[in-house]
Amino acid sequence: MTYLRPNFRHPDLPTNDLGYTKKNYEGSLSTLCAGCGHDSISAAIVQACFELSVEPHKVAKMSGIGCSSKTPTYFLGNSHGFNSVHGRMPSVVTGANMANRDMIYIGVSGDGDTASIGMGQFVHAVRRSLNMTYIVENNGCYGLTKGQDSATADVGSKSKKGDANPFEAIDLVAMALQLGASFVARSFSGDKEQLVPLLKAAISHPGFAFIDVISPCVTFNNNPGSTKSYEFVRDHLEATGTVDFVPMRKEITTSYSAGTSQEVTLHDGSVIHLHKIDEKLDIHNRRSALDLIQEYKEGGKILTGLLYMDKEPTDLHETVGTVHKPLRSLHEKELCPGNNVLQNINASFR
Amino acid sequence: MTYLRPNFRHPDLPTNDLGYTKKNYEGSLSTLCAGCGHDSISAAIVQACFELSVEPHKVAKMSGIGCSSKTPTYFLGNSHGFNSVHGRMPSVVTGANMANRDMIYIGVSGDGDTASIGMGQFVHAVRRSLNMTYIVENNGCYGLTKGQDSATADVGSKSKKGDANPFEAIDLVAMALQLGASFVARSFSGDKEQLVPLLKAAISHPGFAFIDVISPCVTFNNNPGSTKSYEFVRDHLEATGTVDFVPMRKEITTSYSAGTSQEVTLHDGSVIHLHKIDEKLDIHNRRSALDLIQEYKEGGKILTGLLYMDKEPTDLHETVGTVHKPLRSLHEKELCPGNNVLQNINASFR
Amino acid sequence: MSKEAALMNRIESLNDFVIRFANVNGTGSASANNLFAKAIFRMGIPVSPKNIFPSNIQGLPTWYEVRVNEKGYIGRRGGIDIVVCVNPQSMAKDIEDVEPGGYFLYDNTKALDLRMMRRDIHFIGIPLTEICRQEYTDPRQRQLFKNVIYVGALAALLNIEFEVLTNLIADQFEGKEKLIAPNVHALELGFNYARENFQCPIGIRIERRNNVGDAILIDGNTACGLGAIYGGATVAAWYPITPSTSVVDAFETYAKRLRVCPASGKQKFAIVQAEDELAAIGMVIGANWNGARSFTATSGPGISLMNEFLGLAYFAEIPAVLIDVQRTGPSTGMPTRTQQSDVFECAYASHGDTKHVLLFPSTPKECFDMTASAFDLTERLQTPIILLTDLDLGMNDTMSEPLQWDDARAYDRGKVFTAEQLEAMSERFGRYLDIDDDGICYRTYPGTHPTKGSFFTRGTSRDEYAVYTEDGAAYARNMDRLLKKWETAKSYVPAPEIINAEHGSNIGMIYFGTTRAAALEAIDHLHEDAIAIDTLRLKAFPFNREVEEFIAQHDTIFVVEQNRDGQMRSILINECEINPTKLVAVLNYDGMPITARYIHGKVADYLQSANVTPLRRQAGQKAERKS
Amino acid sequence: MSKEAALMNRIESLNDFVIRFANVNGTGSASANNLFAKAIFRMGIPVSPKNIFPSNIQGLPTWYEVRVNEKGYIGRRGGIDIVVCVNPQSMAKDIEDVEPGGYFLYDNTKALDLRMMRRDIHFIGIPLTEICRQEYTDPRQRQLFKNVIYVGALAALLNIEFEVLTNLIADQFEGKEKLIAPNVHALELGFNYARENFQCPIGIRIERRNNVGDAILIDGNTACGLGAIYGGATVAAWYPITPSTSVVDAFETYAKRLRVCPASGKQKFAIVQAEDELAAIGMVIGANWNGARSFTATSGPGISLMNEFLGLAYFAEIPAVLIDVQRTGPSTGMPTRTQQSDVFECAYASHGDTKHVLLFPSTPKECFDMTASAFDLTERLQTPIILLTDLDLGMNDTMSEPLQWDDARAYDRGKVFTAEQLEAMSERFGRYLDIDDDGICYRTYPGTHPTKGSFFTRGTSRDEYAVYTEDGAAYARNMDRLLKKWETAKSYVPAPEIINAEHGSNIGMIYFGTTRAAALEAIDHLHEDAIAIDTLRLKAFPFNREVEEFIAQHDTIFVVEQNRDGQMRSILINECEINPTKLVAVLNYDGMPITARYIHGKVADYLQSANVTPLRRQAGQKAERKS
Ligand SMILES: Cc1ncc(C[n+]2csc(CCOP(=O)(O)OP(=O)(O)O)c2C)c(N)n1
Ligand SMILES: Cc1ncc(C[n+]2csc(CCOP(=O)(O)OP(=O)(O)O)c2C)c(N)n1
Ligand code: SF4
Ligand code: SF4
Ligand SMILES: [Mg+2]
Ligand SMILES: [Mg+2]
Repeated sequence: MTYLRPNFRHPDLPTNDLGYTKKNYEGSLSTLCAGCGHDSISAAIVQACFELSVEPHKVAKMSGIGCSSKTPTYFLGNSHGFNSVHGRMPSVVTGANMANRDMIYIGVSGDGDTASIGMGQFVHAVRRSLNMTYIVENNGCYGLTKGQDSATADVGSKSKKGDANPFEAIDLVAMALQLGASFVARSFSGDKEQLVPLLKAAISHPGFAFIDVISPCVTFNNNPGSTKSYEFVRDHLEATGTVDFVPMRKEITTSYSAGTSQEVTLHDGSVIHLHKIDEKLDIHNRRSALDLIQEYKEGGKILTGLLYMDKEPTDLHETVGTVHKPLRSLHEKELCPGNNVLQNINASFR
Repeated sequence: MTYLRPNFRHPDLPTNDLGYTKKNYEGSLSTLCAGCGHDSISAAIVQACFELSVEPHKVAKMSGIGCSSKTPTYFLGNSHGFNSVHGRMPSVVTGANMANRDMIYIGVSGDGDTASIGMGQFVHAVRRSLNMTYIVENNGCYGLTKGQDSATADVGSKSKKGDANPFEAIDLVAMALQLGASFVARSFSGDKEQLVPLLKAAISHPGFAFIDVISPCVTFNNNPGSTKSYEFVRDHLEATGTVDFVPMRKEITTSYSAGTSQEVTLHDGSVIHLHKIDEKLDIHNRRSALDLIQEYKEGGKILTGLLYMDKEPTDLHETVGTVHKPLRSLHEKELCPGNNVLQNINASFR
Repeated sequence: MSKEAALMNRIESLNDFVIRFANVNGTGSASANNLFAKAIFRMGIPVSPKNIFPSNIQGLPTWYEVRVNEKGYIGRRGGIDIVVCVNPQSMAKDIEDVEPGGYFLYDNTKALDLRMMRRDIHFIGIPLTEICRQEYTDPRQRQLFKNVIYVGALAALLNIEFEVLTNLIADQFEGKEKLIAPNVHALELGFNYARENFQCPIGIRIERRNNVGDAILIDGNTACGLGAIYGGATVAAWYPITPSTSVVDAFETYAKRLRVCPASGKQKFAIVQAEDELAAIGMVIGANWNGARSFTATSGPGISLMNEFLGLAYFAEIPAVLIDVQRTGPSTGMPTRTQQSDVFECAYASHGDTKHVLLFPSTPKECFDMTASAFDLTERLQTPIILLTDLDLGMNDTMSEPLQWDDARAYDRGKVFTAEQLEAMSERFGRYLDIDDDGICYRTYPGTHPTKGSFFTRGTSRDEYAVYTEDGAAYARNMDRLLKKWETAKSYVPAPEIINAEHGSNIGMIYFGTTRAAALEAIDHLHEDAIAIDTLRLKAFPFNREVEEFIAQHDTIFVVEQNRDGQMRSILINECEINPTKLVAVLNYDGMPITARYIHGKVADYLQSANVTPLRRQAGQKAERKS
Repeated sequence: MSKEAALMNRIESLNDFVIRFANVNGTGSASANNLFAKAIFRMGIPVSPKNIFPSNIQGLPTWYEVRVNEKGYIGRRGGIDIVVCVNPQSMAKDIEDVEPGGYFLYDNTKALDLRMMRRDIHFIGIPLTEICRQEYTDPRQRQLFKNVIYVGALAALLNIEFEVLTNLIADQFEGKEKLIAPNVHALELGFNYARENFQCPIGIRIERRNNVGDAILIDGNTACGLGAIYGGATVAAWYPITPSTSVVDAFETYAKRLRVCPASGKQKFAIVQAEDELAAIGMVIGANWNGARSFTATSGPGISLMNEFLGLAYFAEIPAVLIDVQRTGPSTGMPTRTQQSDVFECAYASHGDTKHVLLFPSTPKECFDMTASAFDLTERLQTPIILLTDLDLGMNDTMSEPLQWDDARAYDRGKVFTAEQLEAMSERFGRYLDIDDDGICYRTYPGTHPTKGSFFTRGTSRDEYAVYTEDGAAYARNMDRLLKKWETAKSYVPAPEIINAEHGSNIGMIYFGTTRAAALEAIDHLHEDAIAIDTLRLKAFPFNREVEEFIAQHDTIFVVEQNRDGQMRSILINECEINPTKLVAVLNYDGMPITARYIHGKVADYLQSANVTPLRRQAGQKAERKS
């Protein structure tokens, strides 16, 4: 059946091929900190889905637990969402996807949610080549529990780069590449120009698409080298032993063109060096991608952009060999063999 | 204090520097299937510890659950052992190691125990660069639960090599390398000449040493192309729907020299191609190791030997900065600040 | 048989005995032993074979105990009349275990160690190894046929109709005919040797009866797998663990047979072997959330790992079917032994205030029925349903009524708003609005309608419109509604099976699951001792009114279960607010299925010591036989 | 204050009121609010501040409720006399919440929306934003000092000694002196504005008392962290989760101060931030197995994930200390609200027959004492000890007796054979031999002796010599011994706190943990209504004899707890075999700490409706005040 287009639509707002306005892709008000990178990513998702003209209700928004995992509430208000438990989003998406292959699955996770408690499920979701878009909103810390280090590199903290990182940081992009993900990209929350197209490509990709998005936590960038004006406040908080003061911040945005590098200054004054991938990289060769990111890393730079794509990935449904009709739509008649068959089965047990 | 050497020692048996005979390193009778690769590994561990002259009781044998994880009972009878729960050996070793840095920790796991349920803990044990030897007895299946496929490549099943493996197989060696393990090797259960020295090197390595040992499961090599004599039995079992027949097998042994390749025929007649690493490889370069194993893999060969070693790894105790005396040996006086201090603390809360 | 043996008394019995086969696992004995049991079954005599196997793959002792009982008692009796021992390792103990006057059949290729000799049982030596050495060259065949040979011998010794055996072989190897002759030959080898060397039959004999009717011999796990097929399960996610593995194996076997689209060859089901149990239950929750019927099967350790997700499903109200084939806990415990000790863990799984709906099948038929209906139940109640079976029922071939399916029956998908309903709706959709005042709210499947009915599922507190809230009142309202739903569940779950003594009694017995057969047999024996007891078999948690009434109507109630802590008894006390003194625990927890003798003994002893003499109710005083 | 307001009645009270600060989280209000509470505390008046914060980091409403009560009632009272509102979002509701005759202090830089006006409360407008705009340029300072300014104003309005405040500032910024002046200045801004614009003090006043003695104001998590330091913990493994995170934070803070080797600068402790809770408890088990004292802290979801490992530790008998700072469940529930709802999950965690030892601290001092002694207890009993505290106690500054440590006290490491003992031993070492017949066996640390005392730890069944076995009898023996150990535990755990009414009563009340303060206050109020009630505060599970006696001695017993299902009541019934009718549940589960008013109301109503009139016991009839 078809439905009337949402009638609260404003005639003047631009609409996409389906006649939806961007409003139809927005969610409820964010409760994240002002200037949190995660909100920029939500906005990029809204933009990407609008431009792709996906039917909002054909998307399922899945997440674990964390500030990042809260964001599905803040985009695609007409989609069903599932904020599951910490680190287990991949398994829930796997089940949901098996139930209905005709929907778009966008999984949002954090670096804690994925690289720590969720590592096992992440690895196996990649291995199964589940048809989904897996976004890690990577801030190198546990935002929601007030800023403990996470297992990913201390993204965006220059000062940290000097002193030996106590633990080998986990590079989820490298892992995804090595584990055979069919679409692997990295971006920066504030770089709409790069992020939106990447999201569109990922959502359109008929296999497992992984995007690691560097997304600064404006609140818990616990590093010393910091701007004067902030010092006063930090001293104050240290003295009072309370960490409940979060200065209002603006989101950090950047824009630079392919093949070039870009310095991005974060809220605490520290700097990260992004390098936007140029066309030179053969995005159909895993090993060269792995080598290149390693190479840039050694040069203190973070390579961003689409790093690898396999044009014909095998989706888990092909591997399993399920029918084209969504399993959840199969009717009783199609599923239940009936009593005659059962009587023959009985016979085989006599 | 010192103790008398075990008195049940046979005068004629060869002894090591500590005056122990090999018997002192043996365990109780194995209950694994005759010919199981795992038993060969146990024997190699006994040999390695004997040759290294480690004090048997200074070793802790840790494992998860599985046929492989049962093996610690079958070696080093004078060592404490801990057969924990499925997939969680790494965390138990981490705690044990933190408690007493002066012991040798040998963790034995299976491919199911590590690559499936244990993936998260494996990754993080590597990341922490825990001082332990981590052995995966890799048979590509779940032996103890009767042969389901595991997440690692279907080791040693040539027939499988042809048809597209339904899922990307996880190469634990590649993961360990990429995650920064300071010692990474691969070997074959039947190759004592290679395995024993590798074990000795791993046990002596003052950081995280990972060895992936290909260890054929004689019972559940569920692949079609198979020797005549076995077919009869298999048909029989298929017909009766029972899988309780396990023909007696001999362990598969092999021996070949560095730089050469070797074909090894498995119990079911299938063949694996091992290539023993030659001195050419720079074992101090992660990326070259990663590239090389990938290269051989593409050539249908499994590269064995010591693939990477970092001579000065940082042990978790250094990272954490613990005292040299084992934490478990600290006395009350060294741990308890006493009441005066406590009264000052009280004052700070008034 | 030796003269001397002939002189001493020997067990004489017709169609009523217990035989135990002592083998080494991995030697292919299972199929031969099955052959034996099935033959007797086909001769119309009830049997109950039980596998007692080690937690390894090859080389350790394994036993196969078959009770033959024409009266139809298929619970464990206790005691062994005949041992067939082809395992030197366990021989000493196996000899000890034989009842006085019983029989011990062994491989006498190697002479018996005289120290093991017993003068009060009958030794029957057959040179199995020797026979095989002469007959076969391939060592594998020597080992394999050794088993078939002793079955042949038993046919002679016990008077099993040889033709029944040969037919079984024929059926078994249908399509692999070349295997029939060698097997039949092996049977004959044993049969003839016994005939020639012993006076057949021995004191224990089989004689054809017509006491199995249309019953089938099937294991509970297979029945569960079939139940999932018929119940419309499309997504199975699991992680291997004994003794539950064969549930999904069976589901797969039959799904490949019955659920493949003939045209495309594509599957109308998906099975995912998860990386662990946390992932398995996560997948099941995701699939059910998205409108598919999905289940998993596991055992104790898996249940422990699923705790967090079970709490989510309870609180977020997502359907899920979970089959727990219980084994001996705690921890890894005895993975190949049975127990009913996950009851507590399952009833209250996860932190916070939670309660879960449980089903307790007793027979393979119930495994099938309850699994199938669990999918209706979970979608009607929008909460996980845990089917609690155990290793004994799950992995042993058990005599059962044949499986039935009512083709008129339609799946009940519960309260789900369709696109049409949403389209017609003027008011705002509220996922957690208790419209029908039964605590159960209307859900929508993802992707149903472009602008209506979408909501956010979460494990955090939310209001009636699924909006996140930290308002204490809203939270409490929701928790209270969940309790209301729990009350509603009482009328949805299967009622207990109540069997009252002829004129009723003031003494009752409550049991569930695999305790059934042994309990009913014990009740009969007690009846012979003039002790009348009414019984109630629990089929589900929460308990409905009948359970409370039964308890109210009796002064002393034995609660029989197979765990150490009397878990079900505690739950009865908690949920029905019963005075504990009324409920007497009868507990068996050594990992072996409970026996009729054990229950009989415990109950008789208690009644004697407490010198309670069971009163019969006056006729009329509701004593009708309920089922 | 406006004339009109002056006319209407207003709340008059001295040292007895409830004030609530309504802020936006992330605006730095916490330190200012602490300043307020601490000042009153330093004036010798008991206070109990409670943080009511959202599960996010910035921008949502957060409240800080302080009860001031010179009588020393520090539980929640219910009702609010003064609201200080600097959060427009919540203003409407905040105004509603004020008791009639109460006061509402707000930022009137922006005029009040007249629709919110109430004629029965007193509005006190202070142009906080405006003042800051004039005083400060840096927006951060404007926001930060706004909070300090209203504290200054309150000093004037309530008669708080200004010097007390300035001293606090001085202490707080010791070492950062440059911050003192600006803060004091901000206080003055508020103080002076209030003085100049309102008649001070208002009806509610503070006056110095000497009612706090040597008490300290500390949160339970810090006390637990200190308890771990003093208890000799060397290995802490954890995974962050609200509200338990600050336990390990505190342990780290003090360990870095008190546990660093001055010579080498090395740590006499190790803290590992695990990848999840499964790993955290695994590490704790590994460390304890290897002879170190190790602990973890978590909350509900973590407990669910630790289930499997807890079963292993119970069955393999490995010490472990686990601190569960409970929050509102099930699932993620309300992560920043309190509850006592993990009791059931913890008592019987994991599949199979398991029981776990629990401790229930009520005060920060008990958090300290019980954490420290938990390490002795776990090593003596060789089983996990779970300390059950909650968000209310764990994260709120709570008035408490000062912490004490007896320097003469020595750690009790339990039964561990030393190398010398092993060397001297002629017989074979049996890890699970019950030598002392108390169910507790002797263990050895790994690496103790070259040839004696090594054993294999496993979650599978084993015999007395730790050898793997599938023998049912050996398994059952072991399970029975574990029960014997459980009996032994009853005499090891802390006894309950019993407070009998003057002449005793036939009515009792049982409670535990953070319910204490509110319960004792309610008891006093009931006493004023001439209702005498004896009370028992549970300190541990298993329950010892005193608990059973208390229950036996009373006809009606109220069981007060902060969960929906009356979890503790169920456990009492199960473990003590109590007739449920005797135990009346009083349940609060909206996520807010239970109030004295609530308990008072519930009890009074019940007694009235059941028209039970509490009998006083005759003197002599054991009515002595136990504690
Ligand atoms: C089982 C469990 N453990 C711990 C927590 C507490 N917790 C909530 S969010 C979080 C980490 C979030 O970090 P990340 O995934 O990076 O998200 P971010 O907030 O940084 O965006 C943790 C540990 C939880 N909710 N559940
Ligand atoms: C939590 C849990 N899930 C499942 C099992 C059942 N189980 C026992 S061993 C095993 C897999 C063993 O495979 P692997 O680690 O490769 O060891 P192998 O037997 O092949 O040597 C499984 C799934 C278990 N013991 N615990
Ligand atoms: S804490 Fe960090 S991650 Fe969380 S919302 Fe604030 S800025 Fe974003
Ligand atoms: S099943 Fe396989 S892995 Fe297990 S013992 Fe037998 S051969 Fe070894
Ligand atoms: Mg993060
Ligand atoms: Mg394996």
